[in-house]
Amino acid sequence: MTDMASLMEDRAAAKVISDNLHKPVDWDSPKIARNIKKRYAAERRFKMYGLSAIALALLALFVLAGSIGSKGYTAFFQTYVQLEVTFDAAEIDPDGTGDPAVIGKANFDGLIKQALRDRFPDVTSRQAKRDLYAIVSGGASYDLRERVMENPGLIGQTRKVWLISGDDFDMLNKGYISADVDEGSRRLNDEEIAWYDSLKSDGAVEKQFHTRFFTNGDSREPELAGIWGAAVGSLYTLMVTLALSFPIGVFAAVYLEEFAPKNRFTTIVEVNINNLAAVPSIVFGLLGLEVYLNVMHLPRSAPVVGGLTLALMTLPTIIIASRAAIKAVPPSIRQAALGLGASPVQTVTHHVLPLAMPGILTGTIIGMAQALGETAPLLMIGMVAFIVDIPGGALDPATVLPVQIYLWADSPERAFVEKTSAAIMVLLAFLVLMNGFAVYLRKKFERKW
Amino acid sequence: RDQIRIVGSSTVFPFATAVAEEFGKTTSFKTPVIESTGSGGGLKLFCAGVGEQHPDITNASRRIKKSEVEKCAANGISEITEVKVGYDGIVLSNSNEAPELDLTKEQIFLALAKIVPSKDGKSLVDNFYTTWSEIDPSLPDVKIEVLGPPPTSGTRDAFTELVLEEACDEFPAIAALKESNSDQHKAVCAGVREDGAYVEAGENDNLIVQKLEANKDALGIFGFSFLDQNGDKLQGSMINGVSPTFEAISAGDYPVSRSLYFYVKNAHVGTIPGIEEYLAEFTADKAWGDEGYLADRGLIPMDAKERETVRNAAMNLSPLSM
Amino acid sequence: MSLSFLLLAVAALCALSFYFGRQRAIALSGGRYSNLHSLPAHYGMYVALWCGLPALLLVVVWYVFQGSIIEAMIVSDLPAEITSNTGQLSLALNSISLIAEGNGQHLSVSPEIIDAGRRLANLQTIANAALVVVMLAVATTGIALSYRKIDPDMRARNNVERISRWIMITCSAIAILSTVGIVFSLMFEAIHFFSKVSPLEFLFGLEWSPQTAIRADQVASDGAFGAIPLFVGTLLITLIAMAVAVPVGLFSAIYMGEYASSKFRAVAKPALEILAGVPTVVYGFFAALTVAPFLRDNGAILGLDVSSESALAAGLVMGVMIIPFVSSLSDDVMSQVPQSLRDGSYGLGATKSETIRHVIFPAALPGIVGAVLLAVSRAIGETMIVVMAAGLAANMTVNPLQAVTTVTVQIVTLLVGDQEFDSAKTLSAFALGLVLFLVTLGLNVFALKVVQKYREKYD
Amino acid sequence: MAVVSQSAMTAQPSVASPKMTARDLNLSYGDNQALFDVNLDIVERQVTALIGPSGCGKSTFLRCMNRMNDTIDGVTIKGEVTLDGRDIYDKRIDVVQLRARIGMVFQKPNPFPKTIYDNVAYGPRIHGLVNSRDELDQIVMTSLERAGLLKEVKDRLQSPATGLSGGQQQRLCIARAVAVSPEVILMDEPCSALDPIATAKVEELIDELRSNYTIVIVTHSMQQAARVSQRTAFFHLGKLVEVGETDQIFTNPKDERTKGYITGRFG
Amino acid sequence: MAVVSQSAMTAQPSVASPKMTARDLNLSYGDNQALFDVNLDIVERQVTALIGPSGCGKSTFLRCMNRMNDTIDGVTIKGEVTLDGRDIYDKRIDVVQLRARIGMVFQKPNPFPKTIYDNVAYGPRIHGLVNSRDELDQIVMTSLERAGLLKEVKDRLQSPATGLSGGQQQRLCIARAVAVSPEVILMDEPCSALDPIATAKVEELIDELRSNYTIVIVTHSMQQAARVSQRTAFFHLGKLVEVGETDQIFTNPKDERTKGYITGRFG
Ligand SMILES: Nc1ncnc2c1ncn2[C@@H]1O[C@H](COP(=O)(O)OP(=O)(O)OP(=O)(O)O)[C@@H](O)[C@H]1O
Ligand SMILES: Nc1ncnc2c1ncn2[C@@H]1O[C@H](COP(=O)(O)OP(=O)(O)OP(=O)(O)O)[C@@H](O)[C@H]1O
Ligand SMILES: [Mg+2]
Ligand SMILES: [Mg+2]
Ligand SMILES: O=P([O-])([O-])[O-]
Repeated sequence: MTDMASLMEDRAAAKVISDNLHKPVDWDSPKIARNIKKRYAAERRFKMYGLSAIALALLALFVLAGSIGSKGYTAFFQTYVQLEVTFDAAEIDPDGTGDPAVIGKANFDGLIKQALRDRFPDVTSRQAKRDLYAIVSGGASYDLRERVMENPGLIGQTRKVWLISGDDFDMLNKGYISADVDEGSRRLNDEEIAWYDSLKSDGAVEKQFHTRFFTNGDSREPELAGIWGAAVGSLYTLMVTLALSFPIGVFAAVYLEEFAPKNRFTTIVEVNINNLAAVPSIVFGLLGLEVYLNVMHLPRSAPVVGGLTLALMTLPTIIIASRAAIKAVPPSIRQAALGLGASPVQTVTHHVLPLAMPGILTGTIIGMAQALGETAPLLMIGMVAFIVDIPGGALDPATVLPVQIYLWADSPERAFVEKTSAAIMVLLAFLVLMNGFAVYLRKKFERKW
Repeated sequence: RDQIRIVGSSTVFPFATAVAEEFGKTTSFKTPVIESTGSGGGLKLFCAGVGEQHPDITNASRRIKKSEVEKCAANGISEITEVKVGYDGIVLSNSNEAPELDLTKEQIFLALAKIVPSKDGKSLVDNFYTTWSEIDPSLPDVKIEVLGPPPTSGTRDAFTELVLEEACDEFPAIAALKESNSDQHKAVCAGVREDGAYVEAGENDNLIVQKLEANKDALGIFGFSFLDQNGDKLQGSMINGVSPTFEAISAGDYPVSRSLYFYVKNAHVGTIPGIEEYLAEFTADKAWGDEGYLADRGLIPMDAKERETVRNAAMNLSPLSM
Repeated sequence: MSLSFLLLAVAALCALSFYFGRQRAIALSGGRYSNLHSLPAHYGMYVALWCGLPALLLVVVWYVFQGSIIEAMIVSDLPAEITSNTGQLSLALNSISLIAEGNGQHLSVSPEIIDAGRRLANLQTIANAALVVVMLAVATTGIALSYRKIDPDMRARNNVERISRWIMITCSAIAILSTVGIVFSLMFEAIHFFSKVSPLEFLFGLEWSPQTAIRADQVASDGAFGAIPLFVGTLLITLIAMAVAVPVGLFSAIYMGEYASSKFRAVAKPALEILAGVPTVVYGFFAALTVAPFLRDNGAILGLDVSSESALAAGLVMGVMIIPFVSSLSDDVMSQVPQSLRDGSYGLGATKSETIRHVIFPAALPGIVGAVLLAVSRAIGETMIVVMAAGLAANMTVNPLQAVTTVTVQIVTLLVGDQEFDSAKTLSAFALGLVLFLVTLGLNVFALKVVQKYREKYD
Repeated sequence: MAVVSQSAMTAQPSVASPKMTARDLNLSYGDNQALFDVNLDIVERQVTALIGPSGCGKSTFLRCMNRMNDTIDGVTIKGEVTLDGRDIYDKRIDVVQLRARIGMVFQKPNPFPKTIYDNVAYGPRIHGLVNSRDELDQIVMTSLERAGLLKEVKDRLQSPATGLSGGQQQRLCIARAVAVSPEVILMDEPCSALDPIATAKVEELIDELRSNYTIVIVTHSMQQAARVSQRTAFFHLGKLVEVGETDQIFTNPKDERTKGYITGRFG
Repeated sequence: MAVVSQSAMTAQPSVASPKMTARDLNLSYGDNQALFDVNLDIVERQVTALIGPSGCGKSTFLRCMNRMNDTIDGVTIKGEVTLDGRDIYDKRIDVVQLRARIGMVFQKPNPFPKTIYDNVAYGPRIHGLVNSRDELDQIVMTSLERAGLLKEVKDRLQSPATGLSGGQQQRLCIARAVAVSPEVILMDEPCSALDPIATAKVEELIDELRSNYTIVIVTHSMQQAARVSQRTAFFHLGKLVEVGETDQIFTNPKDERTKGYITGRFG
């Protein structure tokens, strides 16, 4: 059969169908109506799926935040006990010198113990006295000292002062220790609970906002433990991370995206960098341990090492985000600049980078947020340590917030449970702030072209 | 470096940190930096060598082993001061909503050993017990599920030594091995089952505590201080009829208690400032005494006489000899 | 003299030389900038770079070597009984530097050491002074040389750009080297491991029991390094996580992108992104202490035997963590589907969901596949959640109610507390790390291929 | 405003029985009014061309006719558009069906990233127009035939539509629209993305389709309007300035603005 | 190949003193050759139009003339392109300065997302053409004036250029190119994104610019080529088929292919 003949045949056949087809569809027929109904039902179902998916995700967030918040909010308050303390001149400054050095050395702890004995005079046995002293925290004597140093006029007087309470007492006041369980199964015996009741009925027990939690370093005493040391450690660590990964990441991204020849090698590099973003963070810890500690002999537990390690981890995030942002700058802008005789470097610095900056910054902030929340690699380089002193620099031993959380979570003292949750809340607040900042940047610098 | 560096046991960690904090507050030295690495890991770091980059002190929840002393010596650490700081009971504990258990060491062995005597007691087979009641009908009919530390931990070492290795010779089939094949004997006595009944739960004891709270059927192995702090939620199982209480452990009645130690590198004393003063703080009665602050944290003190001996040895830096 | 002060000084010199370079160029231009080859600022930059770079390099090199050179000088004067022992030496040097810093009052050391400490302090003072002098000399030489070279025909811009390009190349090299470094360090130790354990046993063995004794006299498991149970466990948890994250993430993305009002979107999207920012430790606690007991108790009510370390608990929580990865990325790709395609479908009388299912979703599929694969590699590599919520025992099971362990959990447990890379036990962590690396590499290559193959086909 | 409305009315010679009508149509995007009192009749089985300078509201008007503007946020519409005498903005009207009856072809060819077959089959499938695979095959074939594409693609119905050339893609889009048996086909600058040869093909096709369908086409090329349409409407600044027989509009426009525009002297 | 080359040579009437010349220009994208032995002279202060079907290499050839192809990976170029007799592919040539002398305007208007002022001032600034703010102001004003845009934008020089309409943007791009006082301006389909009115404006502008600049324009509209150019070159499949006076090409093409294309019978 010739082509022509077959074509004619096709045509003829098509013509038949075509005439057939052109019967207009009866849109009001019951069949179509049923079909439409089904379609709209499917539409509603589909929309429901979407809504429930979001609801589910938000619910997860809510439960997560709720379970942390409900456990942790009490840590922002601390129980204080009011005692009548006699600032006995004979104890504090026997010679009346008024010399701060002398006052500073005085036994303020003794004053507090005296005050407790005065309040509960019938306590005599050694064991009971120890229990009694535990009502007030070991840190209270430092407060008292400070108070007297500031106001030497107190010496010789008797004043009612609020003193920070010990952790068990605090837990009792916050209801974490129940007086109802059998005496043998709780941290506080019946006598101690009686003291509490007595103080409470005098109005000598109250909760105050716990500023120490935000200003202190770590401590074994839950009531004295604070997150400032870890926060400073996080700050130094992040500073090192940022100082390294931002310039290196951005320059690398610019080079790879704008200047490097596109060949197999750059593809390998690209895959490799993408892959690095998915490498388990603990592997970076291993590398840090090998390279920075064992080869370069940098100090253990130091924020520099943490920062260097985390920089390796955030580098790929920044490079990937920056490359994506640079890629998103329309080529027409580059061509315009090049066509005017701008050099490639000028094209990048004058046009591409400024336009890509919001994306680069968002990527950087997200990378930093990741670094802020990272624990695993730091376990490998000795940043899981008990460190009381607030680090004074990137070479001093330090921990970071998530590691502090990890450490507190492993402390036996009951009072650390709420501290753990509270520290998580603080960390989350930082993360939300950083993410919020990223969103803000995105909004603010978003440009249309 | 002008700051003491301490590594080692997670069991001693709460005590060492308490001392370190007090030391930092009351002296002009910086507060020591203490890392919790587990006893085994700590000793490994400790024995790696003399020098500023190596730790000065390591905590251990068991005594240093001969092999470790030799490793130290091989790395030029010839003089180590051993300081025994007190006792710690290892408790087998469960939620106090579950029935309290009264176990014997043999029962524990049968529940946790990798290889146990067969039903007829003649041969040795892989552990086949799945519920406690299979071991002894008086025990509850629940799955054997014990959360405990991994081999790097001193708690695990001590538990193996104090419970499993002691119980194993009570079984004739195993005792017989002692003569014929002492290597295998050791392996059988100390081997812990790996089929999921014993769950290695990492070094985080608090996580074990919280998991027990959530799982009424499980038992956990950890130091006494964690039980002490969580007495309203957990209860210690009796072992050989004795409950793990402060009194029972310090009186030596509770059978699974072990000594806690720390080790000091003598070569570092004098060159890293503050080591001697730290020793003094740790061995002062206000710290490790009967009413010292460490007892508050769950350390079970030695008696006064033993403390005196250890203190003298420590202050003189008398080197350990094994 | 502190490093930061030196750096400030270099910066100040650079600023000065920039100014002078620029002025000179302007002077030479005779008032018409177009007589110059480059902009005056380029000449300024040229001089500044010549001043700053060598000086900076000098400071860095000096700082790297100053310590060891001075140390060598101090060491050469110490008695042999100290220097012969490296440990002693390191302690002695520590004491010496403490003394030099003036913190030596608590030390009990020999007079030689105290002397050495004083000498060290002296040497350091001299070295610091010398550094400042040499740095100034280098900087001024740089300024002088480059300043004299300024000439209207000099290609200042090309020179400056060449230098800046080299800076960028250096940065890329660092980035690339770090990736190569990771691969090689993993590879090196893994090869070490495979010399102890056969790769076949490792890859196909069914038993995993790596907790060998860390001392000769400790009794622990005899060591079996068959990693299949770990792979199965990892896969199981990953699957569960994806079973949560993919549908929830995708539908969230669809709802936010296609149905939600912009107000709702402005709130919901960042809220979801918070899920990605929550530290994984927190998820770990959540999984171990809230979700796992919940599943166990409810399982018991239904008569199911749910382990308290069930794969399900870890997987579910990990899934929640991954939701934003899937939703954000697929939201992006779906919003990139051109409006013209949507119009095409609506114009034919399709409903919204039909348009989404038949047109938008297929068009965005390559991107979504890429997003999901990225999420998968994230799930495989996730550590803290599984460390806290999954088991440690290597059960070979695909029952999600049972406890399984994962590759990352094993890496952590193998390495925590024992950091000497000499036993098969610790080395196996590297082999596992390498496997993870290779698997994620495979996934990434695959994702790249998918994306490249189908990218913008609809444009 | 009243004046404008009147002038628009006078510009609108009424038609006997129009397929579609617009009456006093006003449309705003937010605060920005894009259409002012448009009155226009669309005659059945004819091609009506909408011309006018850029931004004058041609596309906007076209999208009003099958309610594609519904998908844009913040659009307010006043006035009436009817199809066969029924107001399409009536609440009881089902948009989904409406759009099936009034098909649309866009400026840039936008085939779905599926096979050629699936592209054409999409409409009949979602509307449930067929009961069997055979019927579907038939519809696809006829539609492709009608769009003058069958010969070129019949051997590769299962290959991706994105692999077709621009002109083929545009004809595929027409086939896709035809497959649901619409009564009216709206085309928004269907040739602007095509080269002259492809354009010629599509124009030929429009001419053929006219025998079965009512067609409205927006174009910025006056030559094209002259070539393919029977009636032409000239828009300017959101107003319908003049409408009439194409010949009349191009040879003898009544409005000065129309004259200016078609002679190119405009603006 | 030799044959082709010869035919190209015969198709190329030499010109007295050309501003630019291409000699035996071959270009490949990787393995895919896009230009074959192109020989073309560009006459000073005239508009040369490049026409031809899509994909024939018009844009490629245009980009060769200011070395914009350098920015594409994998391009290999053989042959010679000269500006005032000097080979622009010579190693010693500074590409950056070359591009300042040979400006370019693209198909889609691509203003920088900056102010109108900064867009125009960008070129003079990077080339150091001015010594003072006043001079810069002057250049910006004259360039806008030349591009016929000053009147429309002089009150909003500091507002973003992206807010201009398409036609205005395209004229801004021309102003931006003019501001560096190039000798040659290359335009790649500068009107294809514009409506007829905007197109007319740009065409008018090109006609004016001709008195000062040498212009090469790629267009797919033969009408446009006929309207604005003095010389026309017809490309086909990467080869230059014919070049000559625009009148002659459109009324009396020598090559069959040219004739086919311009009468629309081609393809
Ligand atoms: N989605 C929208 N939102 C806001 N304003 C719009 C939108 N679409 C169009 N407009 C505005 O409505 C007016 C008419 O636009 P329309 O697209 O109908 O013009 P047109 O005649 O089709 O022009 P062209 O020939 O350029 O396609 C213009 O001023 C335009 O800016
Ligand atoms: N960057 C590139 N990489 C590979 N091939 C290319 C590239 N740019 C163009 N080509 C190919 O070179 C040939 C000529 O393309 P060119 O863009 O010059 O055509 P044109 O004549 O401008 O067409 P149009 O009128 O469609 O713009 C085409 O086959 C095209 O596919
Ligand atoms: Mg339009
Ligand atoms: Mg082109
Ligand atoms: O940390 P441990 O005390 O169990 O070794």
